[in-house]
Amino acid sequence: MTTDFVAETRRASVRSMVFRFQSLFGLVAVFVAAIVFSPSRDGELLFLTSDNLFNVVRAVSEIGIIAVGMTFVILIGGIDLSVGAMLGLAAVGSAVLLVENDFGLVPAVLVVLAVGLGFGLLQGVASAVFGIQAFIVTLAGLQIARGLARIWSGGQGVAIAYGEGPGEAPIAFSLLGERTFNGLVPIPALIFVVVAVLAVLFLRGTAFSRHVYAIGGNEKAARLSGVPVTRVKIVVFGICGLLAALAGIIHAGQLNQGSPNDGLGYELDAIAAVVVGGTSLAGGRGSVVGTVAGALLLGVLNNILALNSVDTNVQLLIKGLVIVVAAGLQRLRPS
Amino acid sequence: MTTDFVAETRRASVRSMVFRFQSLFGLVAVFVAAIVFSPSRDGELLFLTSDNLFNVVRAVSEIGIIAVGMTFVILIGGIDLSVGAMLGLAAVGSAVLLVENDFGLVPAVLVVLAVGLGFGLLQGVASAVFGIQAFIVTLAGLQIARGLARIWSGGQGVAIAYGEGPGEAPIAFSLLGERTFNGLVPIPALIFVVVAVLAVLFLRGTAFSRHVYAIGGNEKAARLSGVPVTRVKIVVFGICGLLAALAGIIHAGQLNQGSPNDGLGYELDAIAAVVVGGTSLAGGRGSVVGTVAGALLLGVLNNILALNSVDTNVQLLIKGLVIVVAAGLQRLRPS
Amino acid sequence: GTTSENRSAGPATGAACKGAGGKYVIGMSQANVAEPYRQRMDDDIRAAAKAVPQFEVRFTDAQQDNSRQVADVENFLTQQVDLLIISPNEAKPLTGVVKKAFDKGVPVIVLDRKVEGDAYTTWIGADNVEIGRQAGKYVAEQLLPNGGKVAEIRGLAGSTPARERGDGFRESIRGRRIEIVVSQDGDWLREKGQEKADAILKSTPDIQVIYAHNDPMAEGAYLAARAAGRQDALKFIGIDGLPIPSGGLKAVEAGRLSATLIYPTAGREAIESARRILLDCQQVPKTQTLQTQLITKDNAAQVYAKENPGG
Amino acid sequence: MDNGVASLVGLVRISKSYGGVRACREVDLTVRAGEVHALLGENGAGKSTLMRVLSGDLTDYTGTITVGDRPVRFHGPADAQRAGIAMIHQELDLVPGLSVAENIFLGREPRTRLRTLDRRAMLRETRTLLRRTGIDLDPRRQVGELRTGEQQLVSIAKALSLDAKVLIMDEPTSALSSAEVDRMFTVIAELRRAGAGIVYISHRMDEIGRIADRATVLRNGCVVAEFDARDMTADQAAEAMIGRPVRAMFTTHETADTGEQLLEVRDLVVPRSRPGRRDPAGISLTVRRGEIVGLAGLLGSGRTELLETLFGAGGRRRGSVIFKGRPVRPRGPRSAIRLGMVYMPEDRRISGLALDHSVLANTVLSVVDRIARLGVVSRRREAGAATRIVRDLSVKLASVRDPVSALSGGNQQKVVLGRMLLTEPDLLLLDEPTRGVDVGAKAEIYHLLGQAAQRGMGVLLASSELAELVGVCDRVIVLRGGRDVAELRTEQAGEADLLAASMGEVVPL
Ligand SMILES: Nc1ncnc2c1ncn2[C@@H]1O[C@H](COP(=O)(O)OP(=O)(O)OP(=O)(O)O)[C@@H](O)[C@H]1O
Ligand SMILES: Nc1ncnc2c1ncn2[C@@H]1O[C@H](COP(=O)(O)OP(=O)(O)OP(=O)(O)O)[C@@H](O)[C@H]1O
Ligand SMILES: [Mg+2]
Ligand SMILES: [Mg+2]
Repeated sequence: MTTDFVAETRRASVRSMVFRFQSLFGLVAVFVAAIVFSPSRDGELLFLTSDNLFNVVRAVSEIGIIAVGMTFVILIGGIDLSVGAMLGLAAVGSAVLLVENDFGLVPAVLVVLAVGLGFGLLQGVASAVFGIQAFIVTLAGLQIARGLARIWSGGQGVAIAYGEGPGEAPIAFSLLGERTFNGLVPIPALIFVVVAVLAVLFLRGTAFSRHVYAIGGNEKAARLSGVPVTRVKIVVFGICGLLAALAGIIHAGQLNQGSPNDGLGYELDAIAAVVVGGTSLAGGRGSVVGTVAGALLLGVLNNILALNSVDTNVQLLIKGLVIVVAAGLQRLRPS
Repeated sequence: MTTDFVAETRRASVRSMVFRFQSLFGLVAVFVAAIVFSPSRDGELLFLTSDNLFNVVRAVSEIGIIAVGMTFVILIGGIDLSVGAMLGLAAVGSAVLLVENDFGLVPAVLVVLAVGLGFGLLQGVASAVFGIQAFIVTLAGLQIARGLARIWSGGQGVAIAYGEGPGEAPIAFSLLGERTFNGLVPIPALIFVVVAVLAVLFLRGTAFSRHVYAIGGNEKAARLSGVPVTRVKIVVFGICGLLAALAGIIHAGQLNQGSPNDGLGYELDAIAAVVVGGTSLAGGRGSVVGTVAGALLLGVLNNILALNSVDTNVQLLIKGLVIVVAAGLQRLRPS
Repeated sequence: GTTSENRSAGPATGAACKGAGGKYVIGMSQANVAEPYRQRMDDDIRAAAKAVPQFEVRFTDAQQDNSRQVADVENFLTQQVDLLIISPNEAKPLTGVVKKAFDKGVPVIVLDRKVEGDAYTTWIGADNVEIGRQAGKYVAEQLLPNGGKVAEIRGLAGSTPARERGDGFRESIRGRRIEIVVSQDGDWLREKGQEKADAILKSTPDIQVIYAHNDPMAEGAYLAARAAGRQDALKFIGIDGLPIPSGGLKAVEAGRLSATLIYPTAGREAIESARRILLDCQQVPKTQTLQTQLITKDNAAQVYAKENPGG
Repeated sequence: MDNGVASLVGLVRISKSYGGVRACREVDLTVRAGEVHALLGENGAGKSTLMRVLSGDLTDYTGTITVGDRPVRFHGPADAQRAGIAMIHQELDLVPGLSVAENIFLGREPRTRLRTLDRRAMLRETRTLLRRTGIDLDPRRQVGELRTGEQQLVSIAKALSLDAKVLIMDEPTSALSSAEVDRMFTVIAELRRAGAGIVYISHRMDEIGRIADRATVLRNGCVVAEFDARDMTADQAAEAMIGRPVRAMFTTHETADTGEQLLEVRDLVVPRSRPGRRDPAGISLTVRRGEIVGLAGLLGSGRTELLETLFGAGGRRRGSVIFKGRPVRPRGPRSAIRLGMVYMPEDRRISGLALDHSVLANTVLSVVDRIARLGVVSRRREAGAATRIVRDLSVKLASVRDPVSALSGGNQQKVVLGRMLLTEPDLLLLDEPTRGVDVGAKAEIYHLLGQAAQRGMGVLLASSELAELVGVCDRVIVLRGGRDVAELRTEQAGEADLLAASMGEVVPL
């Protein structure tokens, strides 16, 4: 009985290891495919040049950061459609505050993050306190954030010029478009990695994270077990808004501009990254590691299609199929 | 005891009546608001002119038809994000078949409807048989349908010229852009009404509809009761694809063109109509009557904002708030 | 600058004109305001109309949706506007409703994209093929006189301007030993321009010029090149030259772009035509083609100042 | 076939495993016409699994099913129903959004000549059916609005409507009180007379003696004993089930009449909020430390509502609640738990557990923030707490990381109890805590409750099983129509008195 128990536990844990890292399988597969299909130049695989790999990470960093926040929301069984619009609002906010209102770097960033957090918390209240479905709250939030961004910016992209004078942003802000570590690592990629690592640690090891999973697993049971359901939900939407705002700041810094149309449709990309990463839209099941893998998978896919100059329309077909297959693979996990 | 029971039952049924027609309350409220806020000219309320009212119905007819199909999908606890792209694909298909391939009216319409049905069925199979989440299947479906539409059309809008010659579409097709009954009722509005009535009858009076509700309410129970769950799900996605294709045909007929970018973002509008109409995204609860009311509510709202020339950005804010409030009101129904 | 043309402005004009004493409501149906160019068009119209106290302009935004734009125009007709300005999302789908307005006696000014037939009062716009041609000419004569390799970042697949700007460009580089080695869709978006340029710089590093169908994509490409440390080795040209802080004029002035070509919004010209139709009861030419202008570092600041008088 | 009675269906060497877990091993079983065949076994013995195989719900098994004498293979529940086999599932599987009638006819709706739904026929037949089963329900009510017990009755009516030759009832009475059970037994007797074969699964041993003809006992997926149920004693059966003599079911703990007052409820009123609901109206009661107080009553008498209200999970209330000497008014479960109360809901699947989460996650849920330091949870301490409580309660599982859904019903129940005990509460509010729990585990749970009381906790226990109330509690409060109508001391009163009081007969206090 005892040995049986041990053996069974071991067997179970091997299986759970396999399933645990399943979200990485798709990424590995696509990565291998990218190497195979990579065009080469002077005998060097273009895909594998460090420059290109960092470009991939840079390109997914905004969606990736948003997707991390989205993971939290989806884990509690919610969804947030407002993140793309929030990104636009934050990009506009950064630009306007820095350029038109002559805010310093830190105050501007803090104000924008606060806007994102506050907007997210409000959506959380609408959803958790008033019990309106998250889909609809954040669909409305999307419209409202876009409207606000358009009003705040006057409808046009606000260009960011750098310098010391009035109407110029601190040069430090332009670092968001630069690379560090000998010009190798793009700053946005670095921020993405930091956010992802923090989120992974947070979601593994805190009481809050247990509550998040419990709510997604069975909200009623969680409530009866003393989980502060309403508060956790509100905070989760707040986190999601905050991270979307962070992505918006990075967006503005990278593109030297904040436009009210920034981030159009990013919400679907972020959700795709989360789901391809194996998180269930029903809530209660998934991980940030999976999400990061999902975001990278989609990024690698985009990159390799672009490196091969695949026709845009064919790209659409391929991406659609890969998403379905990746999601299908995720499903193999024990349910 | 007995009288108590009877009284209670009666009370319950009065309340359930109230809840049953709750989805109409929002519509009535917005309608009244529209009358109050309607600009007038020569003492006539512009909103209430028959011309304007029919314009409203015409404007919502495509979204409305899609939303009817979406209602089915949402009732089984699914979602279909591909409908907007499907509309585009169908619009392109109609135009190409009529103009470039010289199909007759009936064959062209049938082929396009078959494409929509088939596409929907395939998505249904991916979701019901392979168990991939509907959100992700149809998100991929969206991309694939758009890609196909681009390829089929050569990337350009395909203009429809009418006439008898080769490269010209039968004049009957242009009726979709016309009005009937003394030039009063737009044909698309008429089709919408017919579709809605059929759907209401279907969803009230068939065994299939009970199965749809049962799957959304408790899929396992449905399966144990012998409901052919997989088949019902596939058929539901098929219906949704079919109706999206129908909307695409109408779109092409109204605008005399099929463009691969047609229907961009319609999926969210359709979902909003369904949810504002009181159907729960969790499945198992809702009605087509509600959806029609929801679609009309959003249409009336759009119309009255436009008639008052409210600033576009402010419109976004108002629409966002109305959606939240409408959904919040729906929530009052007993859960 | 405007070149004018002949032909009568249709039956509508006379009926609508109530002279300078009247009050007029003008409906402006915009295809979408997500494109900076179109937002600027609205802004130009707004600014120009301010100078005409008799005018009240109402704006709608069709959000790139033909159906929505049809409804927008219908709503204007319900409101019984005195004149319609429309910048159509696409030609064919809007033709019907524009004709309906025109037939009801409402003068219609069509901007930028055309509608089919002649049921409108006047069309004002620029010629995208010509602009593409000029861009090609500039590349061929100024940037790559000895030939070379160009990457193209195109506008949204399937859109008319994308096709025309591409065609015109190809036309004028023909036979000049200039080769378009790679061409990718950037959907008019800055971040897409950046993303596509990232990949282009990898896959075809020997290009010398990046030609983008609009300034935002050209700026995105510039950012990608800068990230790769190659911004000085490459030349970037865009189109639009919007006189706004985030527009192409500033980018050329700052040296990020070598050149851009002005794609005039026709906003000011539209209000001018409306004034002539409604206040002066005059005819306007059926077609008013606006000229483009090549912007380089030499004239960028000056044009910007001219377009934004007083700031 | 002995007695010359035809066997309706037979199971021959049926085996079924879930992943690595073998739930049934080469089980043989026959069901004969006109008999009630009891299927016994501890939680996780494989009873439900075996019957789900027979009813076509599980299709990946080995072995043979015979109907009449012909081997068959079902591809789904519909197949089995066609062959005359129907099952009432242990976990109520009804669609909350559909009406009673729609649920009963789900999957085989009557149709008119136009192939549309024949609502009238559906309602008519449902009424007949409900009358036959003696249930007082409007067939148009939504099932989601019904109480657990009522839902169980609807499930029974649904199974009856199939006119099955073989009816499998998997714990059909777990949420019913004795009055409803009696009525159901009448129906079963009728069916038996009409020649149907019934497989009856229950953990209420007294029921087996009352209606079963034969009994088969499963242990670890194997058949270990067969009895003629009429001359089988409860102890015999229990011993066969768990493989050793059972400990005494009810261990008397020292009654703590003298314990300090823990809970005092005065004139508790919960304003009516929903139709068809009997809410507590003017209830008064006390619980001392070291005391187990029972709540008896018929279906819908308001026991659940009372417990929920005390816990802050119900509606608003009037009246005073004094807990540990201070008036309290918990704003919700969280603040109630902080005060030192815990609540075990009556339906563990809907309100108790996140089924696909691990046993670990489910057990520590109420205390993760206490285990955490500065919000960070130590995995070791978390696993330690879970493992300890799981061992204390003898939960049968392979690993605490397994999902709860892989446990048998009784073991799932223990997981909920474990979560509660981990919070080290002063007052346990238990709603049907042994619903679906096997005799062995029941004895353990009673023992655990006794220990808890001994350590100075107070227990308020609502139950539909009168034997349990009489056996475990010091005092029992009887509710009827949302009022406390009697209070009986179990030293003096028995099951009959409780039943009488619940039914509204005057009992001298
Ligand atoms: N879906 C499942 N996945 C994995 N294992 C399962 C599943 N269902 C049951 N089991 C396991 O199969 C065994 C038999 O379970 P079953 O539900 O048949 O027991 P039971 O006799 O009905 O118990 P109870 O009296 O508690 O209802 C148990 O060990 C249980 O853990
Ligand atoms: N009409 C109703 N609609 C919705 N829920 C109800 C209704 N009536 C009762 N309930 C819920 O059902 C549960 C049980 O109700 P109640 O307390 O009245 O019964 P009880 O005495 O516990 O009886 P039992 O548990 O045997 O059904 C409670 O959770 C209560 O909230
Ligand atoms: Mg069981
Ligand atoms: Mg109860």
